[in-house]
Amino acid sequence: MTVRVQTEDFDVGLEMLALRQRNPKVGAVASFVGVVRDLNDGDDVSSLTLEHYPGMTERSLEDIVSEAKDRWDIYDALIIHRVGKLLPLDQIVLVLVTSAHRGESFKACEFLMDYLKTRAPFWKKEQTSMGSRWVEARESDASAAMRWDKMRDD
Amino acid sequence: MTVRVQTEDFDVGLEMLALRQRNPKVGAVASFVGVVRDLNDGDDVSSLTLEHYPGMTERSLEDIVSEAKDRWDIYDALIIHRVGKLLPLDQIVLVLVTSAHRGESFKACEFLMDYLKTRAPFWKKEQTSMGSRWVEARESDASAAMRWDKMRDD
Amino acid sequence: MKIKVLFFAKLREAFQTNQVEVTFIGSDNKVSDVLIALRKKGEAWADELDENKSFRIAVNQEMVTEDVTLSEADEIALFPPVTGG
Amino acid sequence: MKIKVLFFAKLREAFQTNQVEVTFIGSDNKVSDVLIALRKKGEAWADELDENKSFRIAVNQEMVTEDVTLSEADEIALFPPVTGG
Repeated sequence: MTVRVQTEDFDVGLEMLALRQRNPKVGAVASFVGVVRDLNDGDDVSSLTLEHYPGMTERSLEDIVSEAKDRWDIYDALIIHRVGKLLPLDQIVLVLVTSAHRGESFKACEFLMDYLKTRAPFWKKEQTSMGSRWVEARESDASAAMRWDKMRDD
Repeated sequence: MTVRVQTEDFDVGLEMLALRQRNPKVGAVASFVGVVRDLNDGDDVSSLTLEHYPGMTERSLEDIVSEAKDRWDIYDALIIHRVGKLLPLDQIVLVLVTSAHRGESFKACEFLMDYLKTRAPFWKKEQTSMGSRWVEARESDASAAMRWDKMRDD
Repeated sequence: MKIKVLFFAKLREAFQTNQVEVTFIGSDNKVSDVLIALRKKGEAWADELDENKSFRIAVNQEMVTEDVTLSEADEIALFPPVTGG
Repeated sequence: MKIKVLFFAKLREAFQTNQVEVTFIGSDNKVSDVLIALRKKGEAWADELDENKSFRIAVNQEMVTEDVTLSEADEIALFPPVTGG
Protein backbone atom coordinates (compact mmCIF):
# COMPACT_ATOMS: atom_id res chain seq x y z
CA MET A 1 0.00 0.00 0.00
CA THR A 2 1.20 3.44 -0.95
CA VAL A 3 -0.37 5.37 1.94
CA ARG A 4 -1.20 4.43 5.51
CA VAL A 5 -2.90 6.46 8.23
CA GLN A 6 -2.44 4.77 11.60
CA THR A 7 -2.16 5.29 15.34
CA GLU A 8 0.75 2.83 15.68
CA ASP A 9 4.39 3.76 15.28
CA PHE A 10 6.36 2.65 12.20
CA ASP A 11 9.81 1.15 11.66
CA VAL A 12 11.70 3.21 9.09
CA GLY A 13 14.30 0.51 8.43
CA LEU A 14 11.71 -2.20 7.77
CA GLU A 15 9.55 0.03 5.58
CA MET A 16 12.58 1.05 3.54
CA LEU A 17 13.69 -2.53 3.05
CA ALA A 18 10.19 -3.63 2.03
CA LEU A 19 9.87 -0.81 -0.50
CA ARG A 20 13.27 -1.13 -2.14
CA GLN A 21 13.65 -4.91 -2.14
CA ARG A 22 10.76 -5.30 -4.53
CA ASN A 23 12.92 -3.84 -7.25
CA PRO A 24 16.62 -4.56 -7.95
CA LYS A 25 16.75 -1.46 -10.17
CA VAL A 26 16.43 0.85 -7.16
CA GLY A 27 19.68 2.78 -6.70
CA ALA A 28 18.38 5.59 -4.50
CA VAL A 29 16.08 5.82 -1.50
CA ALA A 30 15.22 9.26 -0.14
CA SER A 31 13.25 9.53 3.04
CA PHE A 32 11.83 12.03 5.45
CA VAL A 33 10.66 11.50 9.02
CA GLY A 34 8.77 14.18 10.93
CA VAL A 35 9.19 14.07 14.70
CA VAL A 36 7.28 15.66 17.61
CA ARG A 37 9.44 18.41 19.12
CA ASP A 38 9.30 19.28 22.80
CA LEU A 39 9.07 22.97 21.96
CA ASN A 40 6.93 25.01 19.57
CA ASP A 41 6.65 28.78 19.33
CA GLY A 42 8.47 29.06 22.62
CA ASP A 43 6.23 26.82 24.73
CA ASP A 44 6.94 23.35 26.10
CA VAL A 45 4.87 20.76 24.32
CA SER A 46 3.92 17.82 26.53
CA SER A 47 1.89 16.01 23.86
CA LEU A 48 0.27 16.42 20.48
CA THR A 49 -3.07 15.13 19.22
CA LEU A 50 -3.52 14.57 15.51
CA GLU A 51 -7.01 14.66 14.07
CA HIS A 52 -7.79 13.74 10.47
CA TYR A 53 -10.64 13.38 8.00
CA PRO A 54 -10.93 9.61 7.41
CA GLY A 55 -11.41 8.81 3.76
CA MET A 56 -10.33 12.17 2.43
CA THR A 57 -6.94 11.80 4.10
CA GLU A 58 -6.07 8.56 2.32
CA ARG A 59 -7.46 9.87 -0.93
CA SER A 60 -5.50 13.12 -0.83
CA LEU A 61 -2.29 11.26 0.03
CA GLU A 62 -2.84 8.86 -2.85
CA ASP A 63 -3.44 11.81 -5.19
CA ILE A 64 -0.19 13.41 -4.04
CA VAL A 65 1.74 10.18 -4.65
CA SER A 66 0.21 9.87 -8.14
CA GLU A 67 1.22 13.40 -8.91
CA ALA A 68 4.81 12.72 -7.80
CA LYS A 69 4.92 9.65 -10.05
CA ASP A 70 3.68 11.73 -12.98
CA ARG A 71 6.29 14.38 -12.41
CA TRP A 72 9.43 12.37 -11.70
CA ASP A 73 10.99 9.15 -12.84
CA ILE A 74 10.55 7.31 -9.54
CA TYR A 75 9.75 3.65 -8.86
CA ASP A 76 7.75 3.72 -5.65
CA ALA A 77 6.63 5.98 -2.86
CA LEU A 78 5.21 5.35 0.58
CA ILE A 79 3.55 7.75 3.00
CA ILE A 80 2.74 6.74 6.57
CA HIS A 81 1.07 9.36 8.77
CA ARG A 82 0.15 8.80 12.38
CA VAL A 83 -2.97 10.12 14.10
CA GLY A 84 -4.09 10.24 17.73
CA LYS A 85 -1.98 11.21 20.73
CA LEU A 86 1.79 11.56 20.28
CA LEU A 87 4.60 12.52 22.66
CA PRO A 88 7.83 14.46 22.11
CA LEU A 89 10.36 12.36 20.12
CA ASP A 90 7.52 10.30 18.60
CA GLN A 91 7.56 9.87 14.84
CA ILE A 92 4.64 11.60 13.06
CA VAL A 93 5.15 11.01 9.38
CA LEU A 94 7.31 8.97 7.02
CA VAL A 95 7.80 9.64 3.32
CA LEU A 96 9.91 7.19 1.32
CA VAL A 97 10.75 7.39 -2.38
CA THR A 98 12.79 4.97 -4.50
CA SER A 99 14.32 5.69 -7.90
CA ALA A 100 17.26 4.69 -10.10
CA HIS A 101 19.21 7.92 -9.47
CA ARG A 102 19.19 10.23 -6.50
CA GLY A 103 17.96 13.50 -8.00
CA GLU A 104 14.47 12.18 -8.69
CA SER A 105 13.90 10.61 -5.28
CA PHE A 106 15.16 13.72 -3.45
CA LYS A 107 12.84 16.01 -5.40
CA ALA A 108 9.81 13.72 -5.16
CA CYS A 109 10.32 13.23 -1.42
CA GLU A 110 10.46 16.96 -0.72
CA PHE A 111 7.48 17.56 -3.02
CA LEU A 112 5.43 14.92 -1.19
CA MET A 113 6.13 16.54 2.17
CA ASP A 114 5.38 20.04 0.89
CA TYR A 115 2.08 18.99 -0.69
CA LEU A 116 1.09 16.83 2.26
CA LYS A 117 1.62 19.83 4.55
CA THR A 118 -0.93 21.94 2.66
CA ARG A 119 -3.32 19.40 1.13
CA ALA A 120 -3.79 16.41 3.42
CA PRO A 121 -6.50 16.93 6.05
CA PHE A 122 -4.59 16.51 9.32
CA TRP A 123 -4.75 18.94 12.23
CA LYS A 124 -2.41 19.13 15.18
CA LYS A 125 -3.45 20.16 18.67
CA GLU A 126 -0.68 20.80 21.15
CA GLN A 127 -0.90 20.26 24.87
CA THR A 128 1.44 22.74 26.58
CA SER A 129 1.93 24.09 30.07
CA MET A 130 -0.24 27.02 28.90
CA GLY A 131 -3.12 24.69 27.96
CA SER A 132 -4.27 23.16 24.68
CA ARG A 133 -4.11 24.93 21.35
CA TRP A 134 -4.62 24.13 17.69
CA VAL A 135 -1.43 24.57 15.71
CA GLU A 136 -1.77 27.41 13.20
CA ALA A 137 -0.93 26.77 9.55
CA ARG A 138 2.41 28.30 8.59
CA GLU A 139 2.79 30.73 5.73
CA SER A 140 6.16 29.06 5.02
CA ASP A 141 4.37 25.77 4.29
CA ALA A 142 2.07 27.46 1.80
CA SER A 143 5.01 29.03 -0.01
CA ALA A 144 7.00 25.77 0.06
CA ALA A 145 4.09 24.05 -1.71
CA MET A 146 3.73 26.89 -4.19
CA ARG A 147 7.30 26.48 -5.43
CA TRP A 148 6.22 23.23 -7.09
CA ASP A 149 3.16 24.81 -8.73
CA LYS A 150 5.42 27.43 -10.24
CA MET A 151 7.89 24.83 -11.43
CA ARG A 152 5.14 23.04 -13.31
CA ASP A 153 4.35 26.21 -15.29
CA ASP A 154 7.97 26.66 -16.36
CA MET B 1 30.93 10.02 15.11
CA THR B 2 29.86 12.04 12.14
CA VAL B 3 31.42 9.88 9.42
CA ARG B 4 32.14 6.18 9.20
CA VAL B 5 33.83 4.18 6.45
CA GLN B 6 33.23 0.47 6.95
CA THR B 7 32.87 -2.89 5.23
CA GLU B 8 29.85 -3.91 7.40
CA ASP B 9 26.26 -3.11 6.54
CA PHE B 10 24.35 -0.48 8.53
CA ASP B 11 20.86 -0.31 10.05
CA VAL B 12 19.11 2.85 8.87
CA GLY B 13 16.44 2.71 11.57
CA LEU B 14 18.94 2.38 14.42
CA GLU B 15 21.23 5.08 13.07
CA MET B 16 18.29 7.45 12.67
CA LEU B 17 17.07 6.80 16.20
CA ALA B 18 20.56 7.29 17.65
CA LEU B 19 21.04 10.57 15.80
CA ARG B 20 17.67 12.14 16.55
CA GLN B 21 17.15 10.95 20.13
CA ARG B 22 20.09 12.99 21.34
CA ASN B 23 18.06 16.11 20.78
CA PRO B 24 14.34 16.67 21.57
CA LYS B 25 14.36 19.77 19.35
CA VAL B 26 14.70 17.65 16.20
CA GLY B 27 11.52 17.94 14.15
CA ALA B 28 12.86 16.73 10.81
CA VAL B 29 15.09 13.87 9.69
CA ALA B 30 16.04 13.66 6.02
CA SER B 31 17.94 10.65 4.80
CA PHE B 32 19.38 9.12 1.69
CA VAL B 33 20.43 5.53 1.07
CA GLY B 34 22.38 4.50 -2.02
CA VAL B 35 21.84 0.92 -3.14
CA VAL B 36 23.75 -1.41 -5.54
CA ARG B 37 21.62 -1.87 -8.67
CA ASP B 38 21.72 -5.10 -10.67
CA LEU B 39 22.09 -3.14 -13.90
CA ASN B 40 24.36 -0.29 -15.02
CA ASP B 41 24.78 1.13 -18.51
CA GLY B 42 22.90 -1.86 -19.89
CA ASP B 43 25.00 -4.64 -18.36
CA ASP B 44 24.13 -7.01 -15.54
CA VAL B 45 26.16 -6.21 -12.45
CA SER B 46 26.94 -9.28 -10.35
CA SER B 47 28.98 -7.40 -7.75
CA LEU B 48 30.69 -4.13 -7.00
CA THR B 49 34.03 -3.48 -5.30
CA LEU B 50 34.55 -0.16 -3.57
CA GLU B 51 38.09 1.11 -3.11
CA HIS B 52 38.93 4.20 -1.07
CA TYR B 53 41.82 6.33 0.14
CA PRO B 54 41.99 5.66 3.90
CA GLY B 55 42.52 8.86 5.85
CA MET B 56 41.60 11.22 3.07
CA THR B 57 38.15 9.65 2.81
CA GLU B 58 37.22 10.33 6.42
CA ARG B 59 38.75 13.77 6.25
CA SER B 60 36.89 14.78 3.09
CA LEU B 61 33.60 13.50 4.50
CA GLU B 62 34.13 15.45 7.71
CA ASP B 63 34.89 18.57 5.69
CA ILE B 64 31.67 18.12 3.73
CA VAL B 65 29.65 17.74 6.93
CA SER B 66 31.27 20.89 8.39
CA GLU B 67 30.39 22.78 5.25
CA ALA B 68 26.75 21.63 5.45
CA LYS B 69 26.59 22.78 9.09
CA ASP B 70 27.98 26.18 8.09
CA ARG B 71 25.45 26.59 5.31
CA TRP B 72 22.22 25.38 6.91
CA ASP B 73 20.58 25.49 10.29
CA ILE B 74 20.86 21.77 10.99
CA TYR B 75 21.51 19.92 14.26
CA ASP B 76 23.44 16.84 13.21
CA ALA B 77 24.56 14.86 10.21
CA LEU B 78 25.88 11.37 9.74
CA ILE B 79 27.56 9.79 6.72
CA ILE B 80 28.25 6.05 6.56
CA HIS B 81 29.94 4.75 3.41
CA ARG B 82 30.75 1.12 2.82
CA VAL B 83 33.89 -0.22 1.09
CA GLY B 84 34.91 -3.66 -0.16
CA LYS B 85 32.75 -6.09 -2.10
CA LEU B 86 29.02 -5.43 -2.37
CA LEU B 87 26.19 -7.26 -4.11
CA PRO B 88 23.04 -6.02 -5.86
CA LEU B 89 20.49 -4.73 -3.30
CA ASP B 90 23.29 -4.04 -0.78
CA GLN B 91 23.33 -0.61 0.82
CA ILE B 92 26.35 1.53 -0.16
CA VAL B 93 25.91 4.85 1.56
CA LEU B 94 23.74 6.50 4.20
CA VAL B 95 23.37 10.22 4.73
CA LEU B 96 21.23 11.42 7.64
CA VAL B 97 20.48 15.01 8.62
CA THR B 98 18.43 16.33 11.54
CA SER B 99 17.00 19.83 11.91
CA ALA B 100 14.08 21.70 13.48
CA HIS B 101 12.23 22.21 10.19
CA ARG B 102 12.25 20.11 7.05
CA GLY B 103 13.64 22.54 4.45
CA GLU B 104 17.10 22.65 6.02
CA SER B 105 17.53 18.90 6.41
CA PHE B 106 16.34 18.21 2.86
CA LYS B 107 18.77 20.72 1.37
CA ALA B 108 21.71 19.65 3.53
CA CYS B 109 21.09 15.96 2.78
CA GLU B 110 21.08 16.49 -0.98
CA PHE B 111 24.13 18.76 -0.74
CA LEU B 112 26.04 16.11 1.25
CA MET B 113 25.30 13.47 -1.40
CA ASP B 114 26.22 15.77 -4.28
CA TYR B 115 29.50 16.82 -2.70
CA LEU B 116 30.36 13.29 -1.57
CA LYS B 117 29.88 12.10 -5.17
CA THR B 118 32.55 14.47 -6.49
CA ARG B 119 34.88 15.03 -3.53
CA ALA B 120 35.19 11.89 -1.43
CA PRO B 121 37.86 9.45 -2.70
CA PHE B 122 35.86 6.30 -3.39
CA TRP B 123 36.01 4.30 -6.63
CA LYS B 124 33.62 1.66 -7.81
CA LYS B 125 34.60 -1.36 -9.87
CA GLU B 126 31.78 -3.41 -11.34
CA GLN B 127 31.89 -7.12 -12.02
CA THR B 128 29.60 -7.85 -14.97
CA SER B 129 29.06 -10.71 -17.40
CA MET B 130 31.36 -8.74 -19.75
CA GLY B 131 34.18 -8.69 -17.17
CA SER B 132 35.35 -6.12 -14.62
CA ARG B 133 35.34 -2.39 -15.24
CA TRP B 134 35.93 0.79 -13.29
CA VAL B 135 32.81 2.92 -13.15
CA GLU B 136 33.31 6.19 -15.02
CA ALA B 137 32.54 9.49 -13.29
CA ARG B 138 29.27 11.01 -14.50
CA GLU B 139 29.05 14.50 -15.88
CA SER B 140 25.66 14.77 -14.16
CA ASP B 141 27.34 14.34 -10.77
CA ALA B 142 29.77 17.16 -11.52
CA SER B 143 26.94 19.49 -12.49
CA ALA B 144 24.84 18.47 -9.48
CA ALA B 145 27.72 19.48 -7.21
CA MET B 146 28.27 22.71 -9.11
CA ARG B 147 24.72 23.88 -8.42
CA TRP B 148 25.72 24.38 -4.77
CA ASP B 149 28.88 26.32 -5.65
CA LYS B 150 26.76 28.66 -7.73
CA MET B 151 24.22 29.05 -4.95
CA ARG B 152 26.97 30.15 -2.58
CA ASP B 153 27.95 32.99 -4.92
CA ASP B 154 24.38 34.31 -5.13
CA MET C 1 -32.07 18.72 -1.25
CA LYS C 2 -30.27 17.46 1.83
CA ILE C 3 -26.58 18.16 2.30
CA LYS C 4 -24.40 16.66 5.03
CA VAL C 5 -21.74 19.02 6.39
CA LEU C 6 -18.82 17.70 8.43
CA PHE C 7 -16.58 19.77 10.71
CA PHE C 8 -13.06 19.09 11.85
CA ALA C 9 -10.54 20.34 14.38
CA LYS C 10 -11.13 23.90 15.62
CA LEU C 11 -14.46 24.19 13.77
CA ARG C 12 -15.74 20.94 15.25
CA GLU C 13 -14.89 22.28 18.70
CA ALA C 14 -16.34 25.75 18.09
CA PHE C 15 -19.65 24.31 16.80
CA GLN C 16 -19.68 21.54 19.42
CA THR C 17 -20.72 19.05 16.78
CA ASN C 18 -18.95 17.09 14.07
CA GLN C 19 -21.77 17.29 11.54
CA VAL C 20 -25.07 18.90 10.62
CA GLU C 21 -27.55 18.41 7.82
CA VAL C 22 -28.68 21.39 5.74
CA THR C 23 -31.95 21.15 3.77
CA PHE C 24 -32.64 23.28 0.70
CA ILE C 25 -35.83 23.63 -1.30
CA GLY C 26 -34.96 23.30 -4.97
CA SER C 27 -31.64 22.53 -6.64
CA ASP C 28 -28.64 24.51 -8.00
CA ASN C 29 -27.37 25.34 -4.55
CA LYS C 30 -23.75 26.24 -4.11
CA VAL C 31 -21.36 25.80 -1.24
CA SER C 32 -21.78 29.52 -0.58
CA ASP C 33 -25.53 28.93 0.07
CA VAL C 34 -24.63 26.33 2.68
CA LEU C 35 -22.28 28.82 4.34
CA ILE C 36 -25.04 31.46 4.42
CA ALA C 37 -27.38 28.96 6.09
CA LEU C 38 -24.76 27.88 8.62
CA ARG C 39 -23.82 31.43 9.63
CA LYS C 40 -27.40 31.89 10.87
CA LYS C 41 -27.02 29.09 13.41
CA GLY C 42 -25.45 31.31 16.07
CA GLU C 43 -22.57 33.54 17.02
CA ALA C 44 -19.81 30.89 16.90
CA TRP C 45 -21.02 29.90 13.42
CA ALA C 46 -21.16 33.45 12.09
CA ASP C 47 -17.75 34.11 13.58
CA GLU C 48 -15.85 31.02 12.44
CA LEU C 49 -17.36 31.03 8.95
CA ASP C 50 -16.92 34.76 8.41
CA GLU C 51 -15.63 35.63 4.95
CA ASN C 52 -12.42 36.94 6.45
CA LYS C 53 -11.65 33.67 8.21
CA SER C 54 -9.40 31.23 6.40
CA PHE C 55 -11.24 27.93 6.52
CA ARG C 56 -11.11 25.22 3.87
CA ILE C 57 -13.97 23.55 2.01
CA ALA C 58 -14.06 19.99 0.68
CA VAL C 59 -16.90 18.53 -1.40
CA ASN C 60 -16.85 14.76 -1.68
CA GLN C 61 -13.37 14.79 -0.16
CA GLU C 62 -11.79 17.16 -2.67
CA MET C 63 -10.82 20.70 -1.73
CA VAL C 64 -12.92 23.25 -3.64
CA THR C 65 -13.93 26.90 -3.60
CA GLU C 66 -17.32 28.12 -2.41
CA ASP C 67 -18.74 28.70 -5.90
CA VAL C 68 -19.03 24.94 -6.52
CA THR C 69 -22.59 23.73 -7.23
CA LEU C 70 -23.88 20.90 -5.04
CA SER C 71 -25.76 17.71 -5.88
CA GLU C 72 -28.05 15.58 -3.71
CA ALA C 73 -26.06 13.46 -1.25
CA ASP C 74 -22.86 15.48 -1.58
CA GLU C 75 -20.63 15.42 1.47
CA ILE C 76 -19.31 18.85 2.41
CA ALA C 77 -16.59 19.32 4.98
CA LEU C 78 -15.40 22.55 6.56
CA PHE C 79 -12.09 22.73 8.40
CA PRO C 80 -9.14 25.00 9.22
CA PRO C 81 -6.03 25.09 7.03
CA VAL C 82 -4.31 21.73 7.50
CA THR C 83 -1.33 21.28 9.82
CA GLY C 84 -0.18 17.69 9.43
CA GLY C 85 3.24 16.33 8.56
CA MET D 1 63.65 16.04 -1.48
CA LYS D 2 61.73 12.79 -1.33
CA ILE D 3 58.04 12.69 -2.20
CA LYS D 4 55.77 9.69 -1.70
CA VAL D 5 53.14 9.26 -4.44
CA LEU D 6 50.12 7.00 -3.90
CA PHE D 7 47.91 5.58 -6.65
CA PHE D 8 44.33 4.41 -6.44
CA ALA D 9 41.78 2.51 -8.51
CA LYS D 10 42.47 2.44 -12.25
CA LEU D 11 45.85 4.18 -11.86
CA ARG D 12 46.99 1.67 -9.23
CA GLU D 13 46.09 -1.13 -11.63
CA ALA D 14 47.68 0.51 -14.68
CA PHE D 15 50.96 1.15 -12.83
CA GLN D 16 50.85 -2.22 -11.04
CA THR D 17 51.86 -0.54 -7.81
CA ASN D 18 50.11 1.45 -5.13
CA GLN D 19 52.98 3.83 -4.44
CA VAL D 20 56.37 5.10 -5.59
CA GLU D 21 58.89 7.52 -4.20
CA VAL D 22 60.18 10.40 -6.31
CA THR D 23 63.48 12.08 -5.40
CA PHE D 24 64.33 15.65 -6.43
CA ILE D 25 67.55 17.56 -6.05
CA GLY D 26 66.77 20.96 -4.56
CA SER D 27 63.47 22.40 -3.38
CA ASP D 28 60.57 24.41 -4.88
CA ASN D 29 59.26 21.46 -6.80
CA LYS D 30 55.65 21.43 -7.87
CA VAL D 31 53.17 18.65 -8.43
CA SER D 32 53.71 19.21 -12.16
CA ASP D 33 57.40 18.27 -11.71
CA VAL D 34 56.36 15.00 -10.10
CA LEU D 35 54.06 14.33 -13.04
CA ILE D 36 56.88 14.97 -15.51
CA ALA D 37 59.11 12.52 -13.63
CA LEU D 38 56.39 9.87 -13.47
CA ARG D 39 55.53 10.08 -17.19
CA LYS D 40 59.09 8.93 -17.93
CA LYS D 41 58.58 5.66 -16.12
CA GLY D 42 56.98 3.91 -19.09
CA GLU D 43 54.17 3.79 -21.58
CA ALA D 44 51.35 3.15 -19.07
CA TRP D 45 52.60 6.09 -17.01
CA ALA D 46 52.89 8.47 -19.94
CA ASP D 47 49.47 7.38 -21.12
CA GLU D 48 47.51 7.56 -17.86
CA LEU D 49 49.11 10.81 -16.72
CA ASP D 50 48.80 12.51 -20.09
CA GLU D 51 47.64 16.13 -19.83
CA ASN D 52 44.42 15.23 -21.63
CA LYS D 53 43.50 12.55 -19.11
CA SER D 54 41.23 13.59 -16.27
CA PHE D 55 42.94 12.34 -13.15
CA ARG D 56 42.80 14.00 -9.74
CA ILE D 57 45.66 15.12 -7.49
CA ALA D 58 45.66 15.24 -3.70
CA VAL D 59 48.48 16.65 -1.58
CA ASN D 60 48.32 15.71 2.08
CA GLN D 61 44.82 14.41 1.49
CA GLU D 62 43.38 17.61 0.00
CA MET D 63 42.51 17.88 -3.67
CA VAL D 64 44.75 20.41 -5.43
CA THR D 65 45.87 21.49 -8.89
CA GLU D 66 49.26 20.64 -10.34
CA ASP D 67 50.79 24.08 -9.74
CA VAL D 68 50.98 23.46 -5.97
CA THR D 69 54.50 23.61 -4.52
CA LEU D 70 55.63 20.60 -2.50
CA SER D 71 57.42 20.31 0.82
CA GLU D 72 59.58 17.52 2.20
CA ALA D 73 57.47 14.57 3.39
CA ASP D 74 54.34 15.65 1.50
CA GLU D 75 52.03 12.82 0.53
CA ILE D 76 50.82 13.06 -3.04
CA ALA D 77 48.03 10.86 -4.38
CA LEU D 78 46.92 10.44 -7.98
CA PHE D 79 43.58 8.87 -8.82
CA PRO D 80 40.69 8.92 -11.29
CA PRO D 81 37.64 11.14 -10.75
CA VAL D 82 35.79 9.69 -7.76
CA THR D 83 32.73 7.46 -8.14
CA GLY D 84 31.46 6.71 -4.65
CA GLY D 85 28.01 7.24 -3.19
